[in-house]
Amino acid sequence: MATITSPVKAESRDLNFYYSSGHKALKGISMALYEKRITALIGPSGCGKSTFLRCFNRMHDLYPGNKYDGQIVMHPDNTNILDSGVDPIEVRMRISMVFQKPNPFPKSIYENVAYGLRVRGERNKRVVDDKVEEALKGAALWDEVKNRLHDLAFNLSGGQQQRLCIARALATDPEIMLFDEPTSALDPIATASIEELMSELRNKLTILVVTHNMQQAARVSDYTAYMYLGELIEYDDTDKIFTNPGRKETEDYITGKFG
Amino acid sequence: MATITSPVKAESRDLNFYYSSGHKALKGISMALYEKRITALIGPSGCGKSTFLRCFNRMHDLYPGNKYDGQIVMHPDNTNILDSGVDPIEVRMRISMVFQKPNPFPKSIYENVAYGLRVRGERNKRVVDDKVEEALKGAALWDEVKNRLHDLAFNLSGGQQQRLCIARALATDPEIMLFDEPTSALDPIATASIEELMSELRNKLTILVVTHNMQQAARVSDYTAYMYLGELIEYDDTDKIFTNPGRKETEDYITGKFG
Amino acid sequence: DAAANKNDIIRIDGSSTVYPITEAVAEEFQKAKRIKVTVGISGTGGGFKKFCRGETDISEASRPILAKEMEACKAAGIEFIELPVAYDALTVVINPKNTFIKSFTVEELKKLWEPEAQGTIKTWKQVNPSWPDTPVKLFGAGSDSGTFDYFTEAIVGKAKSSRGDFTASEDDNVLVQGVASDIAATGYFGYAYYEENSSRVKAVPIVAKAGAPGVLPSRETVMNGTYQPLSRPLFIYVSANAAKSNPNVKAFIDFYLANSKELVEEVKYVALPANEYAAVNDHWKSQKVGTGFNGEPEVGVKITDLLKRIK
Amino acid sequence: MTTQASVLANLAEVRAMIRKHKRNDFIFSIIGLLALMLGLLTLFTLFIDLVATGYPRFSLDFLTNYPSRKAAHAGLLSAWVGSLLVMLVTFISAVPMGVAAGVYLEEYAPKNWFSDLIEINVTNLAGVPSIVYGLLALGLFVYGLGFGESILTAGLTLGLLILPIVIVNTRESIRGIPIAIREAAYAVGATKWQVVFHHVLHYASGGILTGVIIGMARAIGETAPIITIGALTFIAFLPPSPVSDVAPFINVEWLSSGFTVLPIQMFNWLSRPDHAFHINAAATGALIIVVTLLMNATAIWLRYRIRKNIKW
Amino acid sequence: MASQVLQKPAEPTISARLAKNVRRHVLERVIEFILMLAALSAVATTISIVVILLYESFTFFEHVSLWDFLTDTQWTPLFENAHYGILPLVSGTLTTSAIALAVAIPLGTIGAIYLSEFASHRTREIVKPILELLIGVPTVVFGYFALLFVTPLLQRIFPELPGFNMLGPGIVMGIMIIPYISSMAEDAMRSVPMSMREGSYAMGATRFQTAIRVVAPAAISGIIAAYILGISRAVGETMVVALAAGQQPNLTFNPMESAATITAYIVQVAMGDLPHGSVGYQSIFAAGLVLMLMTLTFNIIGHITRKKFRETY
Ligand SMILES: Nc1ncnc2c1ncn2[C@@H]1O[C@H](COP(=O)(O)OP(=O)(O)OP(=O)(O)O)[C@@H](O)[C@H]1O
Ligand SMILES: Nc1ncnc2c1ncn2[C@@H]1O[C@H](COP(=O)(O)OP(=O)(O)OP(=O)(O)O)[C@@H](O)[C@H]1O
Ligand SMILES: [Mg+2]
Ligand SMILES: [Mg+2]
Ligand SMILES: O=P([O-])([O-])[O-]
Repeated sequence: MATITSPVKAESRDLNFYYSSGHKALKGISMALYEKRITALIGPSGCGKSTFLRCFNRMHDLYPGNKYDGQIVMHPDNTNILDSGVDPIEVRMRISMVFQKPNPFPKSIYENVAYGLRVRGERNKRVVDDKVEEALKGAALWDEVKNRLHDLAFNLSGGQQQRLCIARALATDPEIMLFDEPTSALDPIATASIEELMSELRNKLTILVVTHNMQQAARVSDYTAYMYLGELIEYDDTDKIFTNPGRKETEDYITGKFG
Repeated sequence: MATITSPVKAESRDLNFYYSSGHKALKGISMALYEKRITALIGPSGCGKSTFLRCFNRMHDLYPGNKYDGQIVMHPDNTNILDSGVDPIEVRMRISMVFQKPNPFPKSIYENVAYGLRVRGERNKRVVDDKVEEALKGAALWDEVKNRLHDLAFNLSGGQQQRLCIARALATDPEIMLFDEPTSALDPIATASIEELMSELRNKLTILVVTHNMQQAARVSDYTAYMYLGELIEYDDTDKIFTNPGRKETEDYITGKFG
Repeated sequence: DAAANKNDIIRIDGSSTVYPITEAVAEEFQKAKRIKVTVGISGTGGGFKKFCRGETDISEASRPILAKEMEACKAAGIEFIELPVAYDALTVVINPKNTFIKSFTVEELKKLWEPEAQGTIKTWKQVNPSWPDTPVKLFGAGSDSGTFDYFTEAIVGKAKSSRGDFTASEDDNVLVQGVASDIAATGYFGYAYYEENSSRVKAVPIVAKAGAPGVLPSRETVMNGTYQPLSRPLFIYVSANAAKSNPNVKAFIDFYLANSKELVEEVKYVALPANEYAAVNDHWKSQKVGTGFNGEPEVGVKITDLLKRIK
Repeated sequence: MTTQASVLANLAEVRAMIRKHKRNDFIFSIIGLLALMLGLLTLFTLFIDLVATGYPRFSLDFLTNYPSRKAAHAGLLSAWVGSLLVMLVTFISAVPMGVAAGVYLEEYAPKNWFSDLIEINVTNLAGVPSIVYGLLALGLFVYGLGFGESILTAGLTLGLLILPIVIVNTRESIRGIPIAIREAAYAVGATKWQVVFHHVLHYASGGILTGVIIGMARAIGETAPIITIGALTFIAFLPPSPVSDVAPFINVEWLSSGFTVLPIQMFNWLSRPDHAFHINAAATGALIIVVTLLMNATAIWLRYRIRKNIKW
Repeated sequence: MASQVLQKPAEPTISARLAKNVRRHVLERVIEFILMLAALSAVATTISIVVILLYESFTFFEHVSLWDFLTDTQWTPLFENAHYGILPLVSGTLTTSAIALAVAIPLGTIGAIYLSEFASHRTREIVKPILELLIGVPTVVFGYFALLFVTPLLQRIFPELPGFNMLGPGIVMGIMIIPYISSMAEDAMRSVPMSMREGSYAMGATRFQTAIRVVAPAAISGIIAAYILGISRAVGETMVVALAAGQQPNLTFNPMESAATITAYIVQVAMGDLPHGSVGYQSIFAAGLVLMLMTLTFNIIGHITRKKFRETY
């Protein structure tokens, strides 16, 4: 792994995850996310990509009976965010997420972006205004919506909605951002704009992205992890994974022989 | 087409079909089913395979506003089963169907198989018993269920349920049997048993099968039709279609270049 | 065999005041004779309406039949036998916490209840200047009830002539409940309902004429004629046709008269004195139809006189 | 742009804020639980109150005695028999009709203005106050058709009242049956009616039964429409028996009989001057609650079981 | 392939077992027709209600001018000095309903939010059926409770409160309606897609914030539909007010006073005899017509709102 020059931002250590059904969806996954790098997760449907990603902001806590086993440690503070003493809300404030299908709230564009601030109790209108503008600019949406900030978010196109969701996630200055197949519901043009945006965000924060689309992983990510049946098969530089994978299974998957 | 040695059992003549939405799902399809042969329908999703198949037992009549245009003529009696004077129930008594997802009734195994006889007003218990046994044997299920005929059909495994549905369809001695992706909900072992079963049934009746799985088409069918966007692109011996298709589109599809 | 079915059951309806008596008789009668009896509560007026439509065999009344009702009966070819069965003291009550009212004069009651009072008389002070300026709440019998007719006749001077803005109910317990739970309230209903609830409502002495003493309702004051003008006889009206043709009805009335003294007292009304019962019995035996009244409620008649008036 | 120091400083701040917000969560869940419990608490208080008042009457005699002027001897015999007979009429009039209507709407009705019309009617009827059904009964059954104040009138009135409940529940349980089951039946040559009768009705029967029980529980407690048709009477006898000992063993005389039902008897006793009757009323109230709760509980249990058992 | 020559049989042979085709066909039609008649019973019921209310009201309005009916401030149709102003009944109806809703809307909403967003799956499974049980309790029992339990209790707090008043029954009605509103509002909130909640939680929101800021606004039209149908219930409720609110038509909006509602008037009159054809008899139909119009309006608005909401998700 030649290009690893960046410090570790977070790492999972021997992580197992069990759904309430008893299904063991993650099997001893240990892997690190590097600061200000994009890490892509690939693998066939049902291999546990989303499950793994959602451990990072403890989304699984919303559904009773799910069980984590192992650690996800965040740096520099060395907090194990899966620790039962750590409040999932705290985790989610540090690590934000963008979902597969754009899911804006049934509110105005402005209020969607401001939501995270409101949740944090921010009341100062100036501060909120500034942050909203900054986030919308960061999500490359500002120019398109600056004159209609108080329109309902549902009136935006799918791609715009997804960028709005990114702005919403950005507005609270997260340290890590999770993307779960962020473009699978979008058309190619919208997809391109989201990919471009991710590349820009890379300057500010650490990104973990699940994708079905291998070309996408190759295009946007610095590192790629290949998962299969809940296990991490291979994790390396994206270039290496796509040109010279270390494992036969990875190669089969990449070349379309399997999956 | 060297192997055509069998008489025509049914043929569609310039068949168009319109869904109530106005969508023209079949465009001038003319093709014949040969007696005691298996014909497979392949084509990309949404090309009209199921629509065509379901014309044969007038399933579309169940939903108001659908419109047939053209003929499907059955031999030897030369009845146009799409004729408005022909009772769809009569058609369904001659042509039975097995669905994509096993759909047994929530009744006992015995009652599931006997249902077609009951509908025909058969009250003689001896006759029904015999027919049920025969059908279950024909569907290669008898040995597995003979000691639990009065168990709920839902307690069977998926593959058994699908074979039960085949037995149900067999019990009434149909002339043609339609299969709409009969194995797509099943695991490989169950799939193999259904395929084997189809090959055996070929001795008794005419079969039309829709499948997504090209290997399956190649394995089980005598003839294969390739459909695309509601049109019949090519129809020929299965061997020919898979080794030496006459049309470029078919070849692209078969080799996975498209679809 | 609808007719047989009709004869099977004795149908009674009418006054809620008389209801307790008839109910008691009906209960004992059914035990003794196994003949079915239904007793409804529609109020005297309501009862007569059904009676004159031929829907009932016997109608209970807390006032005599009115001219209008007689016409209706006549039109339907229904003749009746009028039988007084008890006396009642129509009781005016107030909330026990009300301390300023010691008695009501007829004048005061009239001022409170007459139609002109509707929407205007709203405080006690407006009735009697010596009473406080606090609101009045009124609870009275519903317009279909004989009690209402009798009270308006006796107090206002014209039957059915009353203000309409009060809580009117055929259900006397609503009235008891209303007065018992509202310090501003006054109301009126039959004596039996007062007797049963004397701990919850307070009866007010009635001053018949200016200067006369206030008289409380009681068995004695009714019998000695001092509780005026609110003493009244209670009646049952028997369909003459049913009395003739339906042995069950005849048996029922025989039973009624034979047992009424005991049962009337049991349900807290004032039984007729022996001589009056004898007169009523004779009247029943003679099966004389018609009424002793001329179609108007009359205040303060004696029953023996009354029966003599029926030719 | 998070340096190590800023991350850590931020963290402390964030933790304090979360603690504050979580307190809101906690307070709200207490309030929420209390809000829900209020209804329950009321019912509980009410029931305890009724039982505490009415318990001296809890005996078999109370169920086998006729009403009486003596409170301690008065019983519910004519009332519960009346309720039973009225419910019988209600059942016969509402259930087949409601189920048939539900089947028609789900399985037969073409999706056009006509089915919309029926649909709108059903939803509306479900919201019509029960007293209005009383008025309908008064105008139509009592006077219009001359049924009088009879068991027939009361039963039909309550039948109409619960008709929308039966229809709606029938439709809902039919809707739960997957289309694949119907197609399977059609595919072996069943006619529409065979599909409905052999499959749809059969598999929906649990859900339909649930609706019927809920409807009947509602009908058993209805008072206002019964009062409106004028059934507030002293009845100390039973209507003629619906079955007779001579052929054809069915007797319809009882339909035209006068009657009383449980809630009316309770209402009647409540309007007695003598407080001893209020004990009877309370005992009756407790009985009505137990009966309706039992019926509703059965329905809920049934629904729960169906949901658990049938997984399409 | 289709070029193959087909031998033409003499005539199409339809198998013997299908000979009863025609009979089956007719039978199917007959059954469908019978089922349709059953479905039409709903329409017939509505028509009967409307016709009867309109017919009797029509004769009522031959005696009484519509203007008086709508503007007179007194309602004393059964007395000598008869007034036919519906306003006192409407004021009673609205006041009791308003009290009921003042109780039921906040508590019902809070309960719904709790059930949908806070309660564990198990709690919900237990609490919801119990709430449904509450809906099944006969109202006459609640009337008794309002009169003999709640009002005396209230009189300890407000000694001036008369035994018949609108406050007690209003509150009891409110409690009766809580389960109705909370269960319907909960349904509405449940149908807000999980992705919306996940979006909020992913931003670090607490349950309360998610419930109040995202789920409730998203379900707002469904929740409003629950309120409106709750209003319709309150307006149509009969026995509680008939027993406990007093039966005196009283043009007041003061909950501490007694009053009659439209429903209470109807049962009260119905308890006496109703001579067919009298103005008194007709007056209950006129009152019923007003009641029907009120509840119909609420029902229609409620159902439209609910339908709209259902279409959103
Ligand atoms: N809520 C759940 N309860 C139980 N098992 C679940 C649940 N969600 C997912 N699974 C199972 O866990 C495994 C991993 O699922 P996951 O959604 O993480 O896959 P994935 O790699 O994201 O697939 P996809 O690419 O289709 O989104 C699968 O076998 C899936 O069936
Ligand atoms: N009920 C319907 N109403 C309107 N259009 C329909 C309906 N069902 C199918 N279609 C359309 O008709 C076309 C053919 O559909 P059909 O289901 O026959 O495709 P298919 O080849 O069987 O696809 P698949 O392999 O996905 O089952 C599609 O475009 C589909 O969208
Ligand atoms: Mg996934
Ligand atoms: Mg298909
Ligand atoms: O019920 P009444 O005695 O007042 O007619």
